[in-house]
Amino acid sequence: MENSFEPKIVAFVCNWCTYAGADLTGTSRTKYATNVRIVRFPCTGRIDYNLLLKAFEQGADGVIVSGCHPNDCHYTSGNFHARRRWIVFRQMMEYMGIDMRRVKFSWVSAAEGAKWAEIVNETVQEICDLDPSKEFSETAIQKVA
Amino acid sequence: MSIANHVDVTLAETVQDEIGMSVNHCYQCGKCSAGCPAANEMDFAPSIIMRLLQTREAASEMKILGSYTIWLCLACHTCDARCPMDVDLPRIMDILRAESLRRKVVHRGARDIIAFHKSFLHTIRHFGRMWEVGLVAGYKLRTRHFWQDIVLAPLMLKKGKLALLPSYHKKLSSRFFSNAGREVEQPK
Amino acid sequence: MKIGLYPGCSFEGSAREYAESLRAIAPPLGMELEEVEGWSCCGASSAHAIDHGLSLALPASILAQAERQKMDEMVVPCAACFNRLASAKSDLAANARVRQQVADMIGMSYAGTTIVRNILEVLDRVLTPEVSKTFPNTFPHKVVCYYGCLLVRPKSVTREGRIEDPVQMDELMNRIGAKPLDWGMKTECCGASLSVTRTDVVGRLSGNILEDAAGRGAEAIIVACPMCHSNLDMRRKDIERTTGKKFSIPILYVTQAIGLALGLDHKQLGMQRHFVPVDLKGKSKIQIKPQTGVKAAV
Amino acid sequence: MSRVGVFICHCGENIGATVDCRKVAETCAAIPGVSYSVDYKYMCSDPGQNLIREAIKQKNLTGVVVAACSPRMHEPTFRKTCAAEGLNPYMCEMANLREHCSWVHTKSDATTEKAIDLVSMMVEKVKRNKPLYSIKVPVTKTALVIGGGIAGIQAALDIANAGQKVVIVEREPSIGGHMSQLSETFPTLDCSQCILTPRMVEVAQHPNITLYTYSEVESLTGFIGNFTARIRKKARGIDEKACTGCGDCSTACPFKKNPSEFNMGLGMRSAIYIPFPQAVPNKPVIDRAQCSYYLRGKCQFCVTKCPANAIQLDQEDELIDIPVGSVVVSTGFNIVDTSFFPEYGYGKYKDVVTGLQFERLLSASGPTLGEVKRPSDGKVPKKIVFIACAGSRDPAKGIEYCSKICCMYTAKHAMLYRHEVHDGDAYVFYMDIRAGGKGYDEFVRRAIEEDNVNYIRGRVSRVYERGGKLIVRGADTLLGAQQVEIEADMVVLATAGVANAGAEELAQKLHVSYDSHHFFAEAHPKLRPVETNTAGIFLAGACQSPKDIPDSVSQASAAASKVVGMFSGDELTREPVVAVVNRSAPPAFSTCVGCFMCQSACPFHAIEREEIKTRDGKIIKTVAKVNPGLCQGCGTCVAFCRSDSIDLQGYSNEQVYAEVMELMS
Repeated sequence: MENSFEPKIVAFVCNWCTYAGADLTGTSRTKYATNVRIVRFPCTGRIDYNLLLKAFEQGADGVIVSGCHPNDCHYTSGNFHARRRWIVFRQMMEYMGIDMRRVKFSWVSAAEGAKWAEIVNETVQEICDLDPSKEFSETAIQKVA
Repeated sequence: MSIANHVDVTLAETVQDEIGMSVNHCYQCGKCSAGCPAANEMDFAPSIIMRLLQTREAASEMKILGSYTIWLCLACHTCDARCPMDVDLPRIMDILRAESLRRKVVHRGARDIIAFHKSFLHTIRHFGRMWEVGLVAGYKLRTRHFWQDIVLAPLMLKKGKLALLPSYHKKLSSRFFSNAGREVEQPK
Repeated sequence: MKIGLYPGCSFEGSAREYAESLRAIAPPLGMELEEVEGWSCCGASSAHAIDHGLSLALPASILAQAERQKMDEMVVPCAACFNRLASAKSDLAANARVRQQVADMIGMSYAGTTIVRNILEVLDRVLTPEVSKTFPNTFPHKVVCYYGCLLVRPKSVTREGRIEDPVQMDELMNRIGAKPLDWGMKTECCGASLSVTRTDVVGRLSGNILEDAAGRGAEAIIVACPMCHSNLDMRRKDIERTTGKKFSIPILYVTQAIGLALGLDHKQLGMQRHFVPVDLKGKSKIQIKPQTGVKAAV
Repeated sequence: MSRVGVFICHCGENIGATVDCRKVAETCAAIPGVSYSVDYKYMCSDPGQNLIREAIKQKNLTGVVVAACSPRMHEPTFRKTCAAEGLNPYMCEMANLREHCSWVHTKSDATTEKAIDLVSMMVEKVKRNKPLYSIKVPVTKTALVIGGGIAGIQAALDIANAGQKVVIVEREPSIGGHMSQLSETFPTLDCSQCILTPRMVEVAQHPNITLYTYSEVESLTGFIGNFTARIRKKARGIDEKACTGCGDCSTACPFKKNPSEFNMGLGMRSAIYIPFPQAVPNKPVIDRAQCSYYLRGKCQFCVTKCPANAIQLDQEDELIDIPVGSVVVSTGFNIVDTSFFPEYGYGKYKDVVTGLQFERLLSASGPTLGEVKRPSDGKVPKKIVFIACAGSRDPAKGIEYCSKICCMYTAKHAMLYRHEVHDGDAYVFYMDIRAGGKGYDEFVRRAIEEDNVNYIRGRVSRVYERGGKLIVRGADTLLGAQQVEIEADMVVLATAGVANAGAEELAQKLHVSYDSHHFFAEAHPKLRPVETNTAGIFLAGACQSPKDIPDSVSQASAAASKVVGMFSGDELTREPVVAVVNRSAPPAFSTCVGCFMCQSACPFHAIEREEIKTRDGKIIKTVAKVNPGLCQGCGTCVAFCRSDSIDLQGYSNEQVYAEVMELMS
């Protein structure tokens, strides 16, 4: 990373696919960047996108949302609901002036340990190129207020 | 063989740097040797070359670079077309030949082959294109095989397949040639 | 159809009949061939054998010239040249830094926009089943199609889907009324790159090819590669010396076979230049000794 | 004020090597609300667990955070520990310091920093945890077994013999699977049919087993203990009750030239057919793709010839819903697609056959009645070559893994061939011989030493035809990789085993995970090999990975015992991770506005309408209510709720927000 700063990234993942996938990354001892903290949910369908705002408001530089591939959802359709709501919510975040490159959406199955490592490293790299997140404090607040 | 005396930059590393794949990727199934049309003439079958690379031993490396095999490779790509591990043997052979020339440990039987390549490149260097007469003349001078294919020439001439004079006079820019060639890294 | 042409050195020497037959069949097939100006040798097997830089520089300079002449496509009849150009092209496409270095070496800009086509791809396009119906003659012979290495391997370079059993040439033969036979040597190597230096190896490898072809009662072997042709035709005596067998089977360029179907005469197609006389009446006659079981179990 | 205990596990060196556990423990001790913090070598060990129990007692803890491995591994362990000490198990949470931290990072301050974050995050969560009480749900004591191969048969019989009801669904017209196609079985060489057929009959006659052949699972809904399976019973065109299996119909059928699936295309069958003589049930099926009646509306020979008038040409598919408590998936494997080996000439040369085809040629019930004859001209091959790893261990073509069974069945093939054709030569080209297993290596040695099978170590480059012979060009890597050329009469490919076509689709219907090769994924590679990640669904046999018969059978019995265990009580306890609609008394105070977005979002139809009435029965409003029996706790409803009236126990808004805020502070 040319950029010196260590971004804070939080990952909202589902318990059945991505969390298990991340476990597999561990059991296969694949190394990746330390910047990501995983918050575990039963399903991406549970993820209330206000959490993303909260994360940014609290000073996160990036967010990863990851769950089961389409059709693989442990609860049949949670990930579809998540995707559908995201389409709407994303526009609002854009309106609020948050750089959408800070949010990474992905599907990682329980078998894709290597993919999880890649996603984390990519995201960290991309966020590093973006500099620390200020949008929320600078733009979002005023717009909403 | 003692696994003790390793060399600092092994051939294995050189190869890996250039083809972007560890030589350990080869699991010695022998499919390359099985299909190689020139294997019968070789001193080491292709898969043995891979094995020798894997030992990362000075002694093995001398065996490889001094081998006839690397010069007999026809670059017919039968091996890598069928290799279950996608090992690009023809490229590895290219690399080994270059290294063998660089370290000046070329197999004596390969002299003719090199002589041929040299005269070939010499010809195109001077005429821009291949010119059989020039090529063969150069080759014969280098190898002293004056009588080889002596019957072929007049026949080719009769059939109009041999141009007594080169068709084209355009010296190739020297920038094209090996000194320059060395600067070019092999694509991964 | 207007298309670029890179003849390659052999077109002026050992493969003149290939050149002649191609130029002869081009007009009736509606091909307009535009030659790459001031072309040089592609480096063939020697360059990449001992000078990697050169093996990229020469093809690059040719392709760069083709670009200057605004060629979207360029047909390369010589399989060896085709393979060199195509693989250099993909090597250069794979690595920007190398591309730059090579561009500096040849002192020309290189973008890699010209598509390199082998003869079969092009013939397949112009010699459609419809077109073939308009031919005055047919080529009613049992033949085997010999592709060799350079037209099919490596897959990544040649875009050939069926590397173990290619069929484009067989289809072309079908279209002109020939009967392509299934045989075992379609893509075996003839030993080209050791032609001069290890004639004995060539003798053995090419011998196998002639043997299998003749053994299956083929009247001719159809090729699309000057190297293969000169090995199987010009080197016939050497082959017979190493194998101790006599072979009468003629070797025809795919373009010559098509030429015959187009009703062109032997002279127009450069048949007289062959070392092995082209007489397609008599079946090739040789007896093949029965093979032994396990060969190399020594 | 909560009193949380933090327990940092070193997991030997696994965590301790890269994370400074002592530092983590010390830092966490300072977090407000934490009244005890300690690190220890192995938390999951007895002394470790006692450490926790003591702390709960001494410090009278209200919550526990164990920072160790993945909760998917040990959460149950530590929750039990807490429960044993009287602390509500759901007041215990785990921070994943091993899989998500120490194993994926190198030793550094950053790593320890991350560990601290992960722990404090969980501390903030636990502070907000509420005691939860596990939910009791009734169990339907019927097991669904999908796939009637040897694994399915074994599982079904074990469950049925334990006195529970079983439903078997088999895609093909008969049960028996691949095992019924095999000639003899290694390492004992007893005839496959002889040991299998009695089992098949037992299944058919067992009072506790209902058999649906020529049927497929359409869908599976519900949850552990309470699934509903919808089964499509494909139309056989036969009244199975009336049919006596006499076979007159097949004899009468004029369309006899259809390649037989059972004989791998080496034999022919009629359009109406019984797949093989020992089929169970022994009832024919009409192949509508081949039958003239369906193609041209003509010919009813079978109808006229049937003495029992059992033929029903107008029969249609049937959909049957069956309530089941648990599922055993045993759909087996298949062999790799035949277009896989251009260099071996499969499909081009008749006499290049797959392992399964060769089984049919060896089998007494096969097209050649057990005589080894080559397909092209029916001659007995005098020289035969077996190519091992045909497809397996070939990343270039896409199957990286070892198919496990090929080494053994190839040895068996070669051996049986030598027994059959005494003057014949058998060659085996192999890379490694993988014969781990009881009596396995001895078996291979016997093939080599007593039956003189020529094993040659090296892969075959190419097979091609010349003068009626198959030229096999290989190398002997033990002789300096010198070339070997064999003029063979026949070539047998030790074809790789792959997941069944449609395995992915089925996995999605059942909501079980599968690996990159579409084999079903077990819950834990070592400790939970027959469970899936979906409670109540178990795996048996080759659908989980290629397996030989002994392995499949033992896995089947294991799965069966899991099912029987599940059925041992009348109800199951379920994790209380379910959604609830806030209902503070008096009920009218529920903030739910009754928009029922949640209802449309819920995949399990767990949300019901509840009318809130006054004493005199006047309806004040209609609000949502979650049926805890049906709720699976995905939480989709929570994210949908516009008035924050619905929340997920264990993942409440309060908890997850606290986690996020802690992380960023």
